[in-house]
Amino acid sequence: MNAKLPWGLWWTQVLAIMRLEVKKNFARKRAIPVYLLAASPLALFVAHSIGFARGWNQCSGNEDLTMFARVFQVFVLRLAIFFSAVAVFMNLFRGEVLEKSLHYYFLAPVRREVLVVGKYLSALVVTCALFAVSTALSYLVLLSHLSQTQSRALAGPALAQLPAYLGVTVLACVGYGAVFLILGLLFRNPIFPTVGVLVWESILVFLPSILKKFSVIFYLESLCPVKAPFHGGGAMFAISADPTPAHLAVPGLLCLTAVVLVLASLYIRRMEIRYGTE
Amino acid sequence: MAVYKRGYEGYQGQLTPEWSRFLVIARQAYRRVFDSKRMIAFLALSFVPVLVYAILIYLPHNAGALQIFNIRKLLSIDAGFFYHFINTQGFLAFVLTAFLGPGLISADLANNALPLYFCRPFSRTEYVLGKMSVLAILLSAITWIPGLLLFAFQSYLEGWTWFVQNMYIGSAIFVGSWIWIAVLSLLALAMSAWVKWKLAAGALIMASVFVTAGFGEAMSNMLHTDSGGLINILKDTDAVWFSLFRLDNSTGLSVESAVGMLVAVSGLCLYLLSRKIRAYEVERS
Amino acid sequence: MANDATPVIELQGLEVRFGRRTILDNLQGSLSGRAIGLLGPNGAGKSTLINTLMGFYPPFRGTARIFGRDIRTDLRRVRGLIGYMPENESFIAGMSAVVFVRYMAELSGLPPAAALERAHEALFYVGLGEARYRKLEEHSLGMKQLAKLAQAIAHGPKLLFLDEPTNGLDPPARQRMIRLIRDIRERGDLHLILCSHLLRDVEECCEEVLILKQGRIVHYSNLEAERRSNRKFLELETDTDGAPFAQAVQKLGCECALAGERRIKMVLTDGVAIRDLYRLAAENATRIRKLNYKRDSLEDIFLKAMENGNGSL
Amino acid sequence: MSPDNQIVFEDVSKFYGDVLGVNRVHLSIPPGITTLVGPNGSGKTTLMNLMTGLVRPTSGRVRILGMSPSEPERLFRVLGYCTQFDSFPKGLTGHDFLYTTLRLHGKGRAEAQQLTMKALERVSMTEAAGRRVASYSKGMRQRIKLAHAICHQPTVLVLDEPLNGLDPMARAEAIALFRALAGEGLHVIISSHILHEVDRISDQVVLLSNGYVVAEGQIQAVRGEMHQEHPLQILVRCTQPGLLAARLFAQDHVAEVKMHNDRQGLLVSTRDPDLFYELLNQMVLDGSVEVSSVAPADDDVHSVYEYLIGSEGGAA
Repeated sequence: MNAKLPWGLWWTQVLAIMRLEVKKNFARKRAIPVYLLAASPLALFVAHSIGFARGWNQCSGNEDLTMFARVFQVFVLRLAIFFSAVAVFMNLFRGEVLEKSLHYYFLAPVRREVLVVGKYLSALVVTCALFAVSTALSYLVLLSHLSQTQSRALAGPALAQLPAYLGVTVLACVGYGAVFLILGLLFRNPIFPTVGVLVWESILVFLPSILKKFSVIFYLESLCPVKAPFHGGGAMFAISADPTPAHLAVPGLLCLTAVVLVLASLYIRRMEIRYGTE
Repeated sequence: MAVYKRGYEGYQGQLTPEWSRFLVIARQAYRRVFDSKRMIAFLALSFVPVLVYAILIYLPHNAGALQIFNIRKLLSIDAGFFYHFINTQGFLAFVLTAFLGPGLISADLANNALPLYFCRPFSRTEYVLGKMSVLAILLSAITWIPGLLLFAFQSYLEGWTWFVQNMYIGSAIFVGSWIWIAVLSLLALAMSAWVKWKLAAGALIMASVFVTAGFGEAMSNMLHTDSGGLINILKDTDAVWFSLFRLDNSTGLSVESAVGMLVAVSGLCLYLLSRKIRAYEVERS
Repeated sequence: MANDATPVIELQGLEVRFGRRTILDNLQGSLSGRAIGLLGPNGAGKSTLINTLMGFYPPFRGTARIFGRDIRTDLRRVRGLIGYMPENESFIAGMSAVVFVRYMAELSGLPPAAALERAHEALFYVGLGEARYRKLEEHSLGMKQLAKLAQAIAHGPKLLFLDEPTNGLDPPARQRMIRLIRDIRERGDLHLILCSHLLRDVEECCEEVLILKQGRIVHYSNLEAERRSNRKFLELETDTDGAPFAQAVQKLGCECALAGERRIKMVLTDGVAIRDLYRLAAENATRIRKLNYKRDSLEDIFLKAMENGNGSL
Repeated sequence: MSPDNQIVFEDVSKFYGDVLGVNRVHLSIPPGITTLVGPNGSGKTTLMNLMTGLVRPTSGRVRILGMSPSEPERLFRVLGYCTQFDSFPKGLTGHDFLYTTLRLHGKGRAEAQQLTMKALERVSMTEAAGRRVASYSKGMRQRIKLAHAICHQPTVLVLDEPLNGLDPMARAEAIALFRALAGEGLHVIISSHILHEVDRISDQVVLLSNGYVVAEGQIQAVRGEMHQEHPLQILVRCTQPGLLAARLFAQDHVAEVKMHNDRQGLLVSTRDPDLFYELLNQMVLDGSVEVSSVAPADDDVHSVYEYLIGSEGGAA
């Protein structure tokens, strides 16, 4: 194509898709589980803080920060964001095929690539916003409670780690989002691939480091500012050894996302609307 | 045309008693359940533990066996023994529910079948009862029925006094199983009615149990309390079972709060069902 | 059971609301025809009326009686008397047509053996042949409609609600469905209410029509009587553009209207013979292809009812 | 006519796995109302989906006013498609549904708003526009789908059973709308099962059976082509039927004449209706017979359908 590409139009269309998607997917009762997942860590830390204020529990300083790291890595990354991404991104296309409404997009003068980008972005913006806010607030609640203890000296340096946590949160949405977008396109039955990913990421510990590169959680955990020592049930989730430096991990995840989006676009371009009947 | 020779005629015959009609649903469902090889295999598997427990009961009473194995007493057959039995079967019941439950209502919703049920002398309660009976009968078959048989077997071997002293175990098996069955089937039906998509309903049943369990665990650890277990229905049920079997309650939950929680969960499920089980949904603009 | 004197349906100030919207407004009347067509524009409340009579929606005010039984207090008995063929595709997945119809009959209270027998009879009657052993989800739309009809009659209802039974059927299938409905009507021991947008279907199947508009009854009449009381008119079709010819006819003093490029409706005045029409056609360089006396069709009755809007029974 | 204002199918086949959608279709559709007629499963929807790129041909080529359906960004500026799927994006009101569609087209706020109102008006849905689509009745859903197809003012309209579920007045309005659009030079392609309506609205018909096109063109012309095999049957009620019959027997084009039992009319089968009408009109004018009704019995889509496709196919 020699003509100048209509970036302006594409941008308008992406925005229109995002507006529609947000309205369709997040202003509905169906989105409640996602909101609950996003709110749950915050609820935990608020409760923790209240408990502290009432003197029900004592724990302080580094222990608190480690606890946050652990809850963040095990609960937020591996459970809350993971399942939210399953619910949100897998539904982007599979859900519309099930509801028989995908053709409305295919009947608009929108390049299918633009459609993929628009849908991905809309889901990304919402999940990122939800979890970034939840993470930030959780952390701030924790720090404010920390600053009331003897170890208040820790709060300042700890605050400097907030951007890193937020960055990991966003990257988690980016990475898991891409993975579940494509899985939702390729698989009719989403349970098996989901369980597959879950199991894969859980048994990483036992895999040689070359295989670890084919996962999302591996990059995310390398990026976490505080390494959480695992014990008890969490031990099986630990990914020890050779963490990837940030300057590799971030582009790595973004590359994965780009590849997935290209694949999804190719798939969508060739997609026919039949809704599995007739 | 032959069609017209045998025309339409009214029905003058007998009708079945109204109270029994909800069982039509169960009867119909079982045809399909027993058509599935996977289901039959799973059911067969569910009886393996029963056999094992039966052998465990039998061995101490068989002098020959005792001599062969040369042991005095394998283990004591008491409340703890039966508690473990119910625990094992309860887990199998959960898996079975996750298998069978999701399709029960979601398929009817997806295919607009509800008006076909309710245009007959057949009420919403009967519908829910019918669908519940599908699960309840199967779950009974792998929980309290074999449980009571084992209990009877043990009583027969030990004699009348043992039976009188341990009657509470029998009732614990029966009541405990029914509580679990009721909670499970209500949960499964509610999820099945809530999401039209069968597989999502299955995932939701799993998730609603496991995610709350995980969250409760995290909560207990972080807040240094035991009440995190309260939102975990597995733990709630456990607490109730412990008290029924008169064992030490290791969950840290009070029986009252656990029962309260289970009642609340069941109530929520019933509410969801009453919202969703309608011939037609009225969308208010 | 219900003797002939009891009306099939009595509406007694029936009012239904969804939230704040009033869907059915103070319906009064007593219907007793063997085959009643239920007509009205979209949103007039036809489906709501049927659904209310079956107890799917609670009346806000007033009530209705079916064969003398109150739908508010005697719903279970009422439901025992009716068969219902819903508008939307409805079936139960994973069942063959026979199993489905039998299951439905059993839910209506038939013992299993009788239900199986009746299921086969009903399917045979609606003309679903070997296909009755195939899974419902593999059926074509037309076959699903037939299975839906079969489940509505298998338990021997006294009143049959048919909501858009010909919807989506191709022409031969539609013809068959209409023949079937007429046949059910002729059999006698069953009343039926047919709800359809296709006036032709209603015209071919029903003796009486009930027309709703905005939740009110605007017309209820016997079709045959209505037709007889209407005046005859002449329908013409010409070879070429009929406009000049129509103008010439008007000059003779005949009431005349173009209904399409080549179609003309007119009423002959005294003293004008058909031969005159042929002469005018020849003069206007056209030929009459079609010439027929007609009476007001249901379409006209319907349109008239829509215009005058608020008559009641 | 240049193919740039036609919809052209060149040797198009579509198979879904082993299942035949349509086979070896050659068609070129000029502006005006074209109706696709055929039993369920004969390939009507497949043709429409091929035109709109929802499915891609297994072989052959489709061109819409010179454009390929695989370039949605160009095609859907000029094409609107109202599908058979009775489903909508969840949670939207009728107004939102159209408005977001137009925004998706890249229209500005004001223009999108204006076009939305216009489309709502054209299908008489202005009043209900603020309600959620989920609360609409079948007919309203059908109308909002129609509005969706026309809201961006396309020049090609593809409508899959657009009258399904509409009440008699809405049908009349919709038909008038199609006529008006066709009058403006649009391609309006409709599928329908209601043959007497097809008769009234279409400029040309395409008859499909089992995935093949069995006839296309203006219905009278199609019927005309069939006169050798299926002579046109005309019912005449008149005085002196014997006299008319005698004159008719002398003519070569007349295949059969049957006297009615009451001797008040005839059923004439003719291979050349024009000659028959000429004779009849003449006899009426010179007063040798007086007719009270004349009506061709099988010159409509219904009869063509019966002759070409028969009454098999469809249900059971």
